Amino acid sequence: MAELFDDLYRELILDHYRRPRNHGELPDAPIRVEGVNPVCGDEIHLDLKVADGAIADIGFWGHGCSISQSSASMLTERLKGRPLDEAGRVTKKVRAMLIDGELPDSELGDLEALEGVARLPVRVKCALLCWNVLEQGLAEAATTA
Amino acid sequence: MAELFDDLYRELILDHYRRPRNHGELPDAPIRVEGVNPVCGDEIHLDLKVADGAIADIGFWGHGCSISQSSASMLTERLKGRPLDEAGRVTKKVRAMLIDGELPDSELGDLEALEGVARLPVRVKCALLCWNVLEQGLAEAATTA
Amino acid sequence: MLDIERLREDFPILHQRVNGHRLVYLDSAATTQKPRAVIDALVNYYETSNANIHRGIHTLAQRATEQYEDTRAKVARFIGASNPEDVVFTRNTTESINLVAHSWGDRFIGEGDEIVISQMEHHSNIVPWQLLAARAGAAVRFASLTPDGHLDVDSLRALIGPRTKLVSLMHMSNVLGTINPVAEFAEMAHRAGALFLLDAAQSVPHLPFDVRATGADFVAFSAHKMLGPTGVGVLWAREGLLEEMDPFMGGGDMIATVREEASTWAEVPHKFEAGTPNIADVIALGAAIEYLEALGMDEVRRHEVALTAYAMDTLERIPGLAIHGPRDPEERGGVVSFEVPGVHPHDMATIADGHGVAIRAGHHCAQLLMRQLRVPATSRASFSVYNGEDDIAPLVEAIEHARKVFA
Amino acid sequence: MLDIERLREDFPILHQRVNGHRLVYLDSAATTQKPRAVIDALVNYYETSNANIHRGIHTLAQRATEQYEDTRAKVARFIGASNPEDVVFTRNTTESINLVAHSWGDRFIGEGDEIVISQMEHHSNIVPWQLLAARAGAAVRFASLTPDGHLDVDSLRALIGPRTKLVSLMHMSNVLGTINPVAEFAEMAHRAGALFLLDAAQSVPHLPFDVRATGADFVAFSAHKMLGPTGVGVLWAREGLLEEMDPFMGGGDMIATVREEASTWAEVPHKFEAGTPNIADVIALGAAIEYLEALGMDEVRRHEVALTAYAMDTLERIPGLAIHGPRDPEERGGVVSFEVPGVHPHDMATIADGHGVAIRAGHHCAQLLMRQLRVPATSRASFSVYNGEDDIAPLVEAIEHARKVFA
Ligand SMILES: Cc1ncc(COP(=O)(O)O)c(C=O)c1O
Ligand SMILES: Cc1ncc(COP(=O)(O)O)c(C=O)c1O
Repeated sequence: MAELFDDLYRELILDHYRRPRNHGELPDAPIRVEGVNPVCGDEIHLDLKVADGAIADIGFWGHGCSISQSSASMLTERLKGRPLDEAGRVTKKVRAMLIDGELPDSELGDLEALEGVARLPVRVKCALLCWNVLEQGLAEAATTA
Repeated sequence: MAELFDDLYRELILDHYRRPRNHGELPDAPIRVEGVNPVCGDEIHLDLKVADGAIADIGFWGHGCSISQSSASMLTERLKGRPLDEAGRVTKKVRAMLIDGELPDSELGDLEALEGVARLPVRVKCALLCWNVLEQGLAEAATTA
Repeated sequence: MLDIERLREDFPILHQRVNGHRLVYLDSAATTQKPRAVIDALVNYYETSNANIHRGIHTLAQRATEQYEDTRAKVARFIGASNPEDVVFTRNTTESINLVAHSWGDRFIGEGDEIVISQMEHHSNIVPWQLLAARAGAAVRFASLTPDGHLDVDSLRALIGPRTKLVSLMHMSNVLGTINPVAEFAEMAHRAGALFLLDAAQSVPHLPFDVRATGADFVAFSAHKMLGPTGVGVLWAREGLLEEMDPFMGGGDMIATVREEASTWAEVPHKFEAGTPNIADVIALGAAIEYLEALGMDEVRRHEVALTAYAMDTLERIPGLAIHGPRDPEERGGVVSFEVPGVHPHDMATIADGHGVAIRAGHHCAQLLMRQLRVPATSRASFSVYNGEDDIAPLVEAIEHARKVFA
Repeated sequence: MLDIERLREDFPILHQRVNGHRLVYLDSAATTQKPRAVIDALVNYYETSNANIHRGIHTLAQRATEQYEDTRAKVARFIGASNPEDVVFTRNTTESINLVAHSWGDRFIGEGDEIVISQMEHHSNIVPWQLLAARAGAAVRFASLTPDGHLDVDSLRALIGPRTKLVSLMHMSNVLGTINPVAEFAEMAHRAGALFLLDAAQSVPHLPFDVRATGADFVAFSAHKMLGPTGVGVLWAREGLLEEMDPFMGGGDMIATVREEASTWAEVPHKFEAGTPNIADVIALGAAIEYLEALGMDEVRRHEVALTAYAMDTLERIPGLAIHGPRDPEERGGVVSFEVPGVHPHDMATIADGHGVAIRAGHHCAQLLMRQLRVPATSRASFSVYNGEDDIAPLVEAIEHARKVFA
């Protein structure tokens, strides 16, 4: 049904795709991580500054489909300036929504717009790419801290 | 039908299997050739003396199923002392009967008993083994002559 | 002319709705759908004749062996080869090429030798040579492309030299559709004393194929791309070549004698078919070949050229849409890769699926080519005998929908 | 208890007459017959879901990918493995073993190393090691047998030493029926620092199999011997082992990135599944596993032990008839090789076929074992779930007939 896809391509997703937030390199970012989905070529780079147990600053760039890029844009918007434990919690909830099909939690905010992706297993990887990259970055931050 | 197999295992074939003719090595045979069917392990050795354009003497031994051994016994009986061109002709006619399903020619003599094998493609190789070995032996005779 | 309406009756899978729409299957370059005759061949084999082959004396084993070897003869006939014994059954095109890389390559390719391929190749005709080159200390050289999506003949000529031992190229591109003038390439290889391998995965299924006319020493293709089942590939080799090659895999059926000290090999082609083969699917490939022969490969080609011309003309009317590869439908197969400005191919494929239209988006196992085209991926519609002009309108609708979403 | 009458209803091939008699299929060690559920799985796949997998976005590709990966999980569950990612799909047992010989062997076996196997092995577990040994300058050593058809444990122990890098043995003999105490063998291998490969081609189909209990590092088996289709084999590897191994074949689906200079590999198990896999047959293997699980492997084993005991008791009443292998049915599988004095096995098989009875005659891909038994070939009757005691009388009749013919 065409509605399935209208539900997938919600205005909020398209808006983040067209006007990505926190887009571009962070000059002097102490942490730079990247991920590629070899199946489809989607690419996400995250630059991170972690300070006082929080994500002090974050920037992203890359290329790929609307899902992978808007997910990254929403990620940066949602987590910029937020404490690390909140970042961990949100990551978990995004995964629960996308992989296990759980209902979105209110803590997700705009990210709830990704809910429709859960019904398209092949596209879930697109949406998850930036979250995997984030996890990698935070792990790096933990060891260098 | 059981008849098919009664037709295959004719008394003449069984007789040659039980009491093989010209069985055993030929002492001082100038030509010794052998063949193995790798699929089933049938083995035929032929010892040959060729003189004055004829198979002066011939002996065989080996092991394997009734078809492979009786075919060899009948071969020796049919061709011992016969001219080489007759051996070539008989070989051709045996092949025609077994491979192409042609009616046996009167020149075949007892070998006609192998006719039923033609209907069992997997057993045709058993019957043909000694004829291939003979051909090899005669080719050798031709080059050493 | 192919009667598409009637022909579709033969393909049960097409009679379904996907996301509320008639299924429009435009992904035949990935794998084709199967006619009832092929499915029936499988059912019939398992219901009447299933047995292990070559070593069996009982009736089922004889039946199965006969049907299996019959298909070898059908394959030879279909590609214009004279000896069924030059046909080896593998799993797919990929295994056919890997078999050559091991059994021929490990024997004949040494330090400093060169293997010439192109930037257009499918990964299956790249990676086996990279692995061989690493084992042997040899090098892989890549012919480049012209801007209009042909193989650059000058670049190929410049690469082929005294160190070249093998030239391995595709017949028809699975991304650009380009049909290569392979007889000319074979001659270039042979003049340099090299062998020529032809990746015919996309050509044997779609045009009249005569192995002698190609000049190839090796030809590889897959049953699943020619209306046949998954799990069967073909390697054909010029007479005498298989004999010179070492075995690939060891095991049952490929031996003559096994002794503790050493073993000896069965005659070709059995030497290269170790273990129980994919008997049922080989037999079903025979049914696929009969189906294609009944249609006539000239007709198949004519149909696909006409449909490709129609599709290109129609798609080009969409503002901004760009099609990769040669413009002339006579120079290409039924594969149309396109870009919709502002729409990523994965989004394009998802939206098409919403319209019941199955297209493929991605690198199509051709990352080197993607780099040449300067795109991360393309959208691709590809055709077979069951596609008609009525399949193009739903694709256009999907593209228009995508353009609206991403406007 | 298995209800054989009802169960036979599931196997369409059994309802035919061969040479005027009810077909009695006693050749399941070569390949088993297929239940309707397996044939239906093939038909259903091709009629509803056929598409190329892993890279496709459209609905059919998603369906096919899901069903294919589901079977990986079913295989893991069936053999008691915890990670589906440790399961690689190949063509057959033979390819599974060759894959290890290349991807593990070419990396870890060097000059002077030793591979220990036995004189009982199937050619598929001999020749790959001879080929590897020739490439690597290593040696293959052969454990001998006891007179009653067991593997001689002392001989095996004596062979395993500091040079041993791999011990590769069969679980159940396809000629003698012998079931080897493989956990003990695995421990011997591991104590010497060697890995242990288990050829489970004849065991996984016939008894409750728990990969952890075997202690094996690698396990190989074939779908076609376990009610599944031809063209699919399984290689299972202990967690982490696949990661250490080099790719076997190169091509589509097994890569992460392809560049002219070099390529990188996809994650396991995909790294070992190059090109379009045998999608339909993998999915049909899933149906075979479900069928066996519904019967219950304990029940299957119980049934086959009882039938083997009955068959041995009955055959032994025939004057002069000799049965190879262990006398105790609990120590063996449903494979009975026998000699009828004065009757060559090929004649035996031909005459049996005349009675509608399909048995196998030959070396059973075990020439080393034939040499130990001092026979050129044996006659073999082998059983599966659809065989019952009523299949033994026609076999006995055929043997009596053969004895009369050759009296
Ligand atoms: C013990 C054993 N190992 C290996 C094989 C080889 O199996 P496949 O022919 O399926 O590769 C067989 C089957 O004949 C067997 O019985
Ligand atoms: C040109 C070309 N070569 C090789 C292949 C590989 O075929 P398979 O996946 O059947 O091995 C393909 C199919 O994707 C192809 O299009």
